[in-house]
Amino acid sequence: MNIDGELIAFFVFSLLAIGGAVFMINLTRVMHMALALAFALLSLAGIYILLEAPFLAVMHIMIYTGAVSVIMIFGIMLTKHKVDAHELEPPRFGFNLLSLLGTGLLFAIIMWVIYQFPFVTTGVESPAFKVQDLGAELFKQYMIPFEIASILLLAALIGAIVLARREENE
Amino acid sequence: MDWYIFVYPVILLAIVLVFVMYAIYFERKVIGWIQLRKGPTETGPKGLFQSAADVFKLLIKEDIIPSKADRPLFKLAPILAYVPAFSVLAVIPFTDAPYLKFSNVAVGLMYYLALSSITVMGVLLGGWASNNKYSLLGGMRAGAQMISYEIPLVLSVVGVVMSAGSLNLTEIVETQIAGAWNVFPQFLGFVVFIIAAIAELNRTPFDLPEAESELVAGYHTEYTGFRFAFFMLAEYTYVFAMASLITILFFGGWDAPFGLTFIPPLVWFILKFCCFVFLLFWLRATFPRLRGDQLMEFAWKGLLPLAIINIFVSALLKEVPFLSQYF
Amino acid sequence: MLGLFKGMGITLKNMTKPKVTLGYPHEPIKMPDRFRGIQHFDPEKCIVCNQCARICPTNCISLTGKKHPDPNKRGKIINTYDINFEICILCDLCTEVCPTEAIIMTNRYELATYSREALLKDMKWLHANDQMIRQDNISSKPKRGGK
Amino acid sequence: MLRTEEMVLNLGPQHPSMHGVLRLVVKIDGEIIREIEPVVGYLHRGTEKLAEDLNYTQIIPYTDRLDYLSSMTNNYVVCHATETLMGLEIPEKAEYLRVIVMEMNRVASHLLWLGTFLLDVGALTPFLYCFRDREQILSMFNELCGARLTYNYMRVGGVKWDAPAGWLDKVKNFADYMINEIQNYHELISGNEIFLQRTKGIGVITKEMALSYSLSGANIRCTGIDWDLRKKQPYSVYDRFDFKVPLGKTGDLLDKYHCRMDEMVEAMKIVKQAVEGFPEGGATMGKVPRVLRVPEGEVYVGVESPRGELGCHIVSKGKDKPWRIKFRRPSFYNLQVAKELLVGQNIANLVAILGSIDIVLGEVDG
Repeated sequence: MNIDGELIAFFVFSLLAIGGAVFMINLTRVMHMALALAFALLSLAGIYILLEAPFLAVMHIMIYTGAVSVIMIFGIMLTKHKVDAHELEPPRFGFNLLSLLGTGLLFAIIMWVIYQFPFVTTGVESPAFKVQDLGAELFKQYMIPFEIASILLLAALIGAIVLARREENE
Repeated sequence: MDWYIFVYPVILLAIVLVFVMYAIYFERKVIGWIQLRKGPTETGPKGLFQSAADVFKLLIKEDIIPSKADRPLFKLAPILAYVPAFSVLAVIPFTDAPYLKFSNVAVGLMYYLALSSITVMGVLLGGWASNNKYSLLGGMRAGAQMISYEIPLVLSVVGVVMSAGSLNLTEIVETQIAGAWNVFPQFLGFVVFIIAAIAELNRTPFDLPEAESELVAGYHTEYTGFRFAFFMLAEYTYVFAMASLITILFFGGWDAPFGLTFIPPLVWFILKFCCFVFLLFWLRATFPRLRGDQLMEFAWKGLLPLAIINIFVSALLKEVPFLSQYF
Repeated sequence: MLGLFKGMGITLKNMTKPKVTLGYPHEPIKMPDRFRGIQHFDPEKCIVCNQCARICPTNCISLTGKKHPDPNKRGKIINTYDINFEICILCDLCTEVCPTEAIIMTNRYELATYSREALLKDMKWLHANDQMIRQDNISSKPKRGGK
Repeated sequence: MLRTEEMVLNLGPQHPSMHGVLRLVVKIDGEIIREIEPVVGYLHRGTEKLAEDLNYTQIIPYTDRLDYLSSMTNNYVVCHATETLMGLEIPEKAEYLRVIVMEMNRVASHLLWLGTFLLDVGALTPFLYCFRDREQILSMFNELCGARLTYNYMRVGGVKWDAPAGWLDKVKNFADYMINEIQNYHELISGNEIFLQRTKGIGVITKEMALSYSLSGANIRCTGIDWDLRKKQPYSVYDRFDFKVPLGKTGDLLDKYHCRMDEMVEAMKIVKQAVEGFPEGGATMGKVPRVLRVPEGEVYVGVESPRGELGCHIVSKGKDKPWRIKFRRPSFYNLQVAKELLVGQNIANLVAILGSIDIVLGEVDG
């Protein structure tokens, strides 16, 4: 295994992603948590770039870092945040054990699936990425799933508005 | 890996800093002239060093962090606002010469739009971390505004992307050199884009986040010294980037019109670029500010449908056989 | 939309119009003759009638007189005469009531100092302040009962 | 709708758009105002109390500082009240000079209002244009009475100075220039769609509101109620001039804007007429005793200041000082309506509405 720029970049990004996730769980202020999450998502975009999927990376930044995190932060800003109002309860032993078991199990399943999946490991020439190809695939071959997904999103959007309206009227 | 890929960004940073200084100088001068004043005259000949002196003052000022502020976020926010502002410049081709292009990314346009959306986070966090009510309101306005205007902004360039068949900015310019400048076939898209761009830049008449008559200074009310300078720098770097982007997307980049090719392409680029920057100053000197709800209404009920119509018309133009020959 | 462009036309037109800025610290502003600036005081003319001190709405004038050194002459001469420019509002009433024009307005308007004490001007200072004295002084007096 | 936390925001006394030192304690939900409490008094100087220890001439410079944007009207109201109580006759020349300076002061005051109002809605440039024109008025006043803001020009029984040579021609030229210039303002501002959006239908004052809050000036005229003291209770020589009282219809910000713009034109017309009919000879001071002893009694006079009905009530016990003096300060009365107008609006509207009422804190706080 030779160390090149790509490997270093991969380690940096994965460290940032994992670090972001860990901080997200361990920080006490909601705003800091949201920011840590945003960092984790941003680092994921970096990993996509390493995988030669720049379009995916850019869309990931746009949607997750740019929109989702911002909206989360936006929501937090509107609420009052009390930091030291109530100390965290001392963790109970049973809960800890249970969550450890749960996460361990999840980890095991994911690893198993990954090892079972027949990844192509030998060199297959992947054609240079082109946005045109992506567009063609989406709008020619996968037209119907794409449209169905759009309708689903639209329905969710309208549903959210309806729910918000109803609450306003009450 | 050549040595110059490390040197050129530094040179670009220097260029951007000089641009920011003189953009502020010319903004003050232009608005001064419009308002029958002279603008800065004192520091240096014709006041040319005024902005340099201002920046120097900001750098040596005491760094004040409010005691009730969220210190780490307060410090992080200006950086978070500035880093994307500078990173977006990486994909912008200033001419076709190879030494003035940093990265010829296939998805250059999306890269620009995606990274610029991170700045909102810096603004929001800065507003929240200051623990000041005006900052909070300014930050919220900035967040709401920048998210809403990003949608028409992105949708309005879809027409351009469709006509060029590429997201690469260099290719977009090249198709314009071959055909017509996008501002003519894509006029509707251009109008939507320029309005949304001004809103993204938080400039008059969309300068609600820092409306001084309402919110004192908006999200950077509590910032002083070099942190404040960073916010200002981010703002003007975006002016630089957005002016470049408009030149590239709609005015053919470095393309020389009327066959005036003896003028170097870079000069053409700068000329077109300056027109947009001047337009910004001119608008600032003329218009009152919109109100928050009107701003939102305008984005969602005005610009968004227009942008969608533009996409539809562009698709029609491209696909209908007898129309596409003019396109 | 038309209104927006009309406004832009107006601002563009104004860009080339002559500027109205004054070069103030470099070129002092010329005030008209009637300008009410810092007073000039002439001890020779003062008859210590106290009218200025009495009319002053802010009581910023304080003066003392002494007996005339020449025992043959009657009346008093001025001993001290102070104006406190912290509270003086330059309302011109003192010069209006002065029967001998011992106190007159000048065109000087720069009163900024580094300390409050420096704003307490005494007779010597006021006497030395003899530049740009108002010319239109005598005719300006309100003519009681018409011309 | 998301339930958000209500937030108490102290707008002022130091805030860029507070036109002085007014403090508003507002409770906001998002940006919508739920409650509002104006706090006044930061500029209280006790003019009325101070005046009890001053003789009538000495009061005049104090009134300069009440409504410092239209000192001439303030000068006039206290002189007019004293003169009415004493039954003095004022020379015609002095009356004409008074009318000219008061109307010019009205224009100066409205210009400043226009500039700051547009600053409040976010336009920077009209402010400078307004100040360019206001500057001309101020320098003319400077030539006339030696001060640019605190004129101390009028005296009981007349005015202090006659017009200097050539001054009246300048005034006339200015009036012509200004009537023309207002067209430019209309072109720059009145048609601007953003400005219309910001003002149309915002901050509507109804007729009932205007009457019950005892509003005056443009704030009552914008609702369509024809109330101008220059017409209804003519004082000085106003009955000799031909001028209109501009009225609004709906009482929103746009109507107030148009009322004030038209008022400027009318004021300039009055100035032109006054310059044309200016008496050649005659004194500027009437017959006035050396010491002003005002006979025992009470008097109330009201004049139309740029902000509304400026009243002065003097109670005299026959001394050279008033026993009690009371000013009806129009800004103070007009400010009362703010509370009702502002609840339910957002912050941007708050700034615009407050700007449109045209208050001067020197006058509100007395």
